[in-house]
Amino acid sequence: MSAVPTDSNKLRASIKAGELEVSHVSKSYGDATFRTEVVRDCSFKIERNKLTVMIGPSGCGKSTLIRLLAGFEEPTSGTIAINGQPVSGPGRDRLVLFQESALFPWMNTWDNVMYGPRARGEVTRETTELAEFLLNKVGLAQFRRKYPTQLSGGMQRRAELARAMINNPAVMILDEPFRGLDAMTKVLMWEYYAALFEETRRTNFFVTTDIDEAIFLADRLLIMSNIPTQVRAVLEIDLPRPRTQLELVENDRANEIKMQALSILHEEAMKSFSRGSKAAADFVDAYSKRVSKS
Amino acid sequence: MFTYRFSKWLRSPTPYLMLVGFALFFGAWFLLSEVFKFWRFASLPGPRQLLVEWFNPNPVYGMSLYTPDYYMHVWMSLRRVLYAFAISTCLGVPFGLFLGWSKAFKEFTFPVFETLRPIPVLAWVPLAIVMFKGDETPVIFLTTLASFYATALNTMLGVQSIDPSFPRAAACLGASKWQIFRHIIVPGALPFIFTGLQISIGVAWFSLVAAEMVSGEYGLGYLILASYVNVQYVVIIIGMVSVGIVGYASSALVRLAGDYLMQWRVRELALGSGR
Amino acid sequence: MSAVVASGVAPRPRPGQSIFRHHLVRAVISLATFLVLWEIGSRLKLPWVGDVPPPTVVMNAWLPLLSDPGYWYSWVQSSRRVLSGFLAAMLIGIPFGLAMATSRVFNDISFPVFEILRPIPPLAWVPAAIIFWPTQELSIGFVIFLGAIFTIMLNVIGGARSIDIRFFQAARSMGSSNWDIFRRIILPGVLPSIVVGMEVGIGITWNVVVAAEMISGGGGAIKSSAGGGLGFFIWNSYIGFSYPQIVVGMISIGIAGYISSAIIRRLGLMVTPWSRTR
Amino acid sequence: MNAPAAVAPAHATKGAIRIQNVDKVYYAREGAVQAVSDCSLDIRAGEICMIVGPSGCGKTTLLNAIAGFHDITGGAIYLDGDMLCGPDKPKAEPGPDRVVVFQNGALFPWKTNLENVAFGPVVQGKLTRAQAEEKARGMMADAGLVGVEHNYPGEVSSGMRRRVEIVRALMNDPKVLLLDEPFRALDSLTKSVMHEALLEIYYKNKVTIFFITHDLEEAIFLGHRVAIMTTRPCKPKKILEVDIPHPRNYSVLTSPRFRSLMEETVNAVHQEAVKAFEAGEKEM
Repeated sequence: MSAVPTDSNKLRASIKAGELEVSHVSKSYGDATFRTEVVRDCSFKIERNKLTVMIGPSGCGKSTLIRLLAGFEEPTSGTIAINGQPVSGPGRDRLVLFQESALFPWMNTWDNVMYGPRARGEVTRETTELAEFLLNKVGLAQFRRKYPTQLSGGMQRRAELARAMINNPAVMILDEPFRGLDAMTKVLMWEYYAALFEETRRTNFFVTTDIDEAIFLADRLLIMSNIPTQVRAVLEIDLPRPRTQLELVENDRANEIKMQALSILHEEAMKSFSRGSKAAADFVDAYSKRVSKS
Repeated sequence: MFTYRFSKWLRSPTPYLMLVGFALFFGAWFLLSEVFKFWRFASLPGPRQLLVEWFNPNPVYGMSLYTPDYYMHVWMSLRRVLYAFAISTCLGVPFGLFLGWSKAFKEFTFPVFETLRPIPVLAWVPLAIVMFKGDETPVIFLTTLASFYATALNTMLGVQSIDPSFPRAAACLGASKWQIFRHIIVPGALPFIFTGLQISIGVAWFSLVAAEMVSGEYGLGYLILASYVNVQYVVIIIGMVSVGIVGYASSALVRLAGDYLMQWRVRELALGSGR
Repeated sequence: MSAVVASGVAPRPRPGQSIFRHHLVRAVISLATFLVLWEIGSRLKLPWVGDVPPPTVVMNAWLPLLSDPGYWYSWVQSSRRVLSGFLAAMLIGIPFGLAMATSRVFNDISFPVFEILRPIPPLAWVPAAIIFWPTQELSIGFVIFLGAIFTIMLNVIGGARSIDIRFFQAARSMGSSNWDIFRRIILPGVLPSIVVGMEVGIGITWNVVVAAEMISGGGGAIKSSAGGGLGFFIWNSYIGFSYPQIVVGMISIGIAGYISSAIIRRLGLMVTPWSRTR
Repeated sequence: MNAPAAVAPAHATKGAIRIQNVDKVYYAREGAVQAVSDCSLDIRAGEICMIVGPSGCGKTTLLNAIAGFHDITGGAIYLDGDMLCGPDKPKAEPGPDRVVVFQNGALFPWKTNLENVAFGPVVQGKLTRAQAEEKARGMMADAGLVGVEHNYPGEVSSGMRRRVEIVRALMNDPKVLLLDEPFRALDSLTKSVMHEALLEIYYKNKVTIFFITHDLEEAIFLGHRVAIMTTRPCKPKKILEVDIPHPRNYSVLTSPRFRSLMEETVNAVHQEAVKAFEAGEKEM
C-alpha cells in the first residue's frame, strides 16, 4: 500500500471539535390518556475536546436522550444546541455508534467507511487518503474486502469507529458500544479507544451501565436518575491519562470515585425499585450486597 | 390495552385510507363493468350484480346465500380440505419430526421426498384419476399431497431451528432419547409446525380448486368452472369470493389454534423482546 | 477462519469414509429402493400402484419422445408462459411492494385490497381470465402472473420492513438523501427477501401453468384444440390412454421446475454475495 | 445472608476430574482444525476451577468433551477415578452427575420456571411430579426466586433466568457443575448479584465447579484455582492458586493479595489475548 501521507497531527488539525448544550429538555411519549414521561427537565453540557460519560441504570432513558442528541427525535420541550446553533434533525456533526453494529451487511469494510463521503458526493483524493489512514489506524487494512459477518465483534466496532471518524463529526456519540464484547476484548477496546481519543481530542459522549468502563474512559461523569431521567450528579475524573486497567484497580482515587458514583446510583435504584421496575430490582440486589460487605 | 390501541387506530388516518382503497377498487370495477362497459370489462359482472345475485332470496341462477345448493358446494369443498388437512397433518408432522431428528432416517427418505417435490401437484391430476377410481379420492389425494409437502418441510425446519443446547441440557438432566423427543423436540418445533400448517391449508385450497375443476362432481372449484361453461358469469364471481372467504377463515382458525397452544410465545412476544 | 493444524502433528484420518461419500451412498440407495418398489408394485398390480406404468415402461416410452420435436416444443411453450408471467409479476410486484413498504399512505390504501384478493386461489381466476382476456395465451399468462405476484410482494414488504432502523439512522446522520437511502440501503437490504420470493414464486408458477394448460387446453369442460405445453401434453396423454407418457410429462415438468429454481438460487447468490458468508 | 463456616475444598469427597493428554480435532469441510492438543489438568473434588483464555481458543470444546456432547480424538478424561471417555470410548455419556449451564441459557421456554427446575428428577423417574415440584419450590426459595415459579422464562429478567438454570442443575445434586461463561450476557451489576448467589449455592452444596470465563476479575474472585489457557489449540499455560480464604465477599476486590493476583493473571493472559485480537479470531 502506498505510504500514507496524513499523520496524526495533521488529522488532529483537521478536527473542529464541537460543544453540545442541552437545556431543560423533556421528552414524553403517548397522548393525553397514556402519557409516559422518559426525560424530565434535563440540562447538561458536553464540553469541547472532552470525553463525557453518562452512566445510569439500564432502562433509565439514556437511549432516548441519545436519539434526541442525534436528532432522530424532537424533544417535547427544551432545546439542544451544537456550537450555539439549535439542532434540527440528524447531521454529520453528531454521529452515533449503536449498541449493536450498524455496519451495512451488504457492503465490505471499505465501502462502509466510504459511505459518508460518497453519500455527500465529497469523494476527493484527500478523503480516500483519510479513509486509507483510518483503516490502517484501526488495524483493518487487510480486511477491507471482507463483509461485516466475516469480522469478529471487536473488529466490527473498530470498522464502525473508522466509518464515523472519516466524516469528521463535531461530537461522537457512543451508546454502550462495547457491551456485546467478551471481557478481555472489552478491556483492550477501552485502552484502544482511550488512546484514539487522546490522539484526536474530538468531543466524545459515551453512554454505559458499567462503572469500571465509565471511570476508565471519562474526563467528566454524568450520573443519571432513573426514569424519568435527569442529571443527578456530575463528577470530574481527574485521573491522569493514559490509564490502564491495573492502575485503576490499585489507584485509591479511582476506587473513591467508584464508590461515590455507586452510592448515587444506589439511591436512584431504590426509588425506582419501589415502583417495581425489574431491572432496578436486580440492581438494588447487587448493590446492597456489594456495599454491605465492603 | 386493546381499547387504547383501537382508539389510537381510529384517530390515525389508516382506517380512512383503507376505505379510500376499497372505494377506488370497487368503484373502478363498477364503473368499468356496469356503467361504461369498457372494452373487455363488459363481459364481466360488476360488484352490484354480484351483490344482488348473492343476497337474492331466489337468485336467477339458483346460487345464493339462501339456496341449499350453494351451501352444499361450500360444504363439499370444505369437507375435502378438512380431510386432506387432517391426513397431511397426521402424516406430515411425524414425518417432518423424524426427518429433523434422526440423521439416518433423513438420509434414506429425504432424497425421494426432494425428487418428487418439484413435480407440480397438479401434474398428478391425471395419474391420480388413474390410480384412484371414483371422483372423491383423487381430489382428496391431490389436496393431501400438496399440504403434505408444506407440513413435512416446515416441521423439519422447526426441528433444525431448535438451539442444540436444549437437547443437550435435557440429556444432562438425565432425559432419555425418547423423553428428549417428547419434551424438547416437539414443543421446540411447534412454532415452525404452525407456520407449516398455515401454508399447508393455503396450498390445500390452491390445489383443491384446480382438482375440482378438472375432475370434481361438486365443490366450489367445480361450481366456478361449470358456471363458466353454462355462461352464468355472476356465479363464477360468487364462487371465487366464497373460496376466498372460506379459505381465509380456515387459515385464521389454524392461527388461533397456534396461539392457544403456544401460550409461552404469546406472553413472551407481548412483553416485547424477552429481557 | 480455521487455523491450519499446528505443531506438525498429522491428524489421524477420520475412521471410515469421508463425510461427502457417506451421504451420497445413502441417497443412491434410497432412490434405487423407491424405483424397485415402484417396479414390483406396478408389475404385481398392487392396489393404487397397479395401474401406474412401471419405471422401465416409462423409460422406453420416453426414448422415442426425445427425438420428437413436438415434445420439446411443449417444454418451450410452458417455459415461455412461466417466464412471461413470472417476469410480469416481478416487474409489477417489486416496485409495488417497495412503494407499499416505503410510503405509509400508499400502503394504507392498497394493502387492504391486496389482502382481500390474496386468499382467492390463483386457479379460481382461470374462467374469469378466459372471459376477460382476448387470447388464451394472455389468460394463462394472467393467472401465472397472479400466482407469483402475491408471494413476491409479501416478501418485498416483509424484507423492507425487517431492515433495522439503525441502518436508516446511520445513513441519515451521514448526510444521505432519500434517494441515496433508497438506492444504497433499502434496495440491497430487500434483495435477499426478493430472491426468496422469487424461489417460492417460481414453484407456484409451475403449478399454475400445468393446471391452466390442462383446464384451458381441454381439461374439464372447455373444448379447444389450442394450448400446448407440458400441462396439455399430460392431459392429452391421459385422454389418449397412453399412461406412460403421463408419467414422462410429470417427470419432465419436475425437471423443468427444478432447473428454474436452481437458476434462481444461483442468480440469488450472485446478486447477494454477502449473504453467502453468513 | 450469613455464610456458613469456612469451607475448605479438601473434605469434599466427589467430583474430582482428571483430564489426561486430551486431543480434539474437528474435521470441517475446509480441513482439519486442532481445537485441543495434549491438554492435561487435574480438578480437585469440591473445588471451583476457573478456565480462562481468549475467545475461540477451544475452552468450550473441553467442556463439551467432559459433558459428553463431543468425542475426543486422543487422551482420556476421568471423574472420581472412573473413565468418562478415552481411547476405546471416545464419547462420554451425558448424565446428571455433570450438568452444564450454557452461555446463552437453555431454560425450556415452553415450560414454566417451576416445571423447568423439576424437569430433571421427573424425567429420571426419581420423584413424582408433585414431589419434584415441592423440592423445586424449596430450592428456588433458597436462591431468592420467590413469586416467579409460574412465569415463563421469557417473562423474567436475565439475572433471574440464570439463577433458575443453576437451581435446575442442582436439583439433580450433580458431582460437577460445568459453567460456560454463564454471566457473559449480563450487565456488570447483575453479574455481581450472580457471583454472590453462586458462592452461596456453592457453600450449601459443595459441588465441583468447572467455570469457563473471559472476565479475569470474576475468575479470581470466585476460583480456588485459575487455569490460564493458550490460544488455539488450547492447553493450560499456567495454573494460579488463589489463596484467598472462602467464604469471600466484595471487600476481597480491594485487598492487596487480590490486586497482585490480578496483575499476574493480566500479564499471563495479555499476550494470548493480543494474539487472538490481531488475528481477529472468531468465536469457535
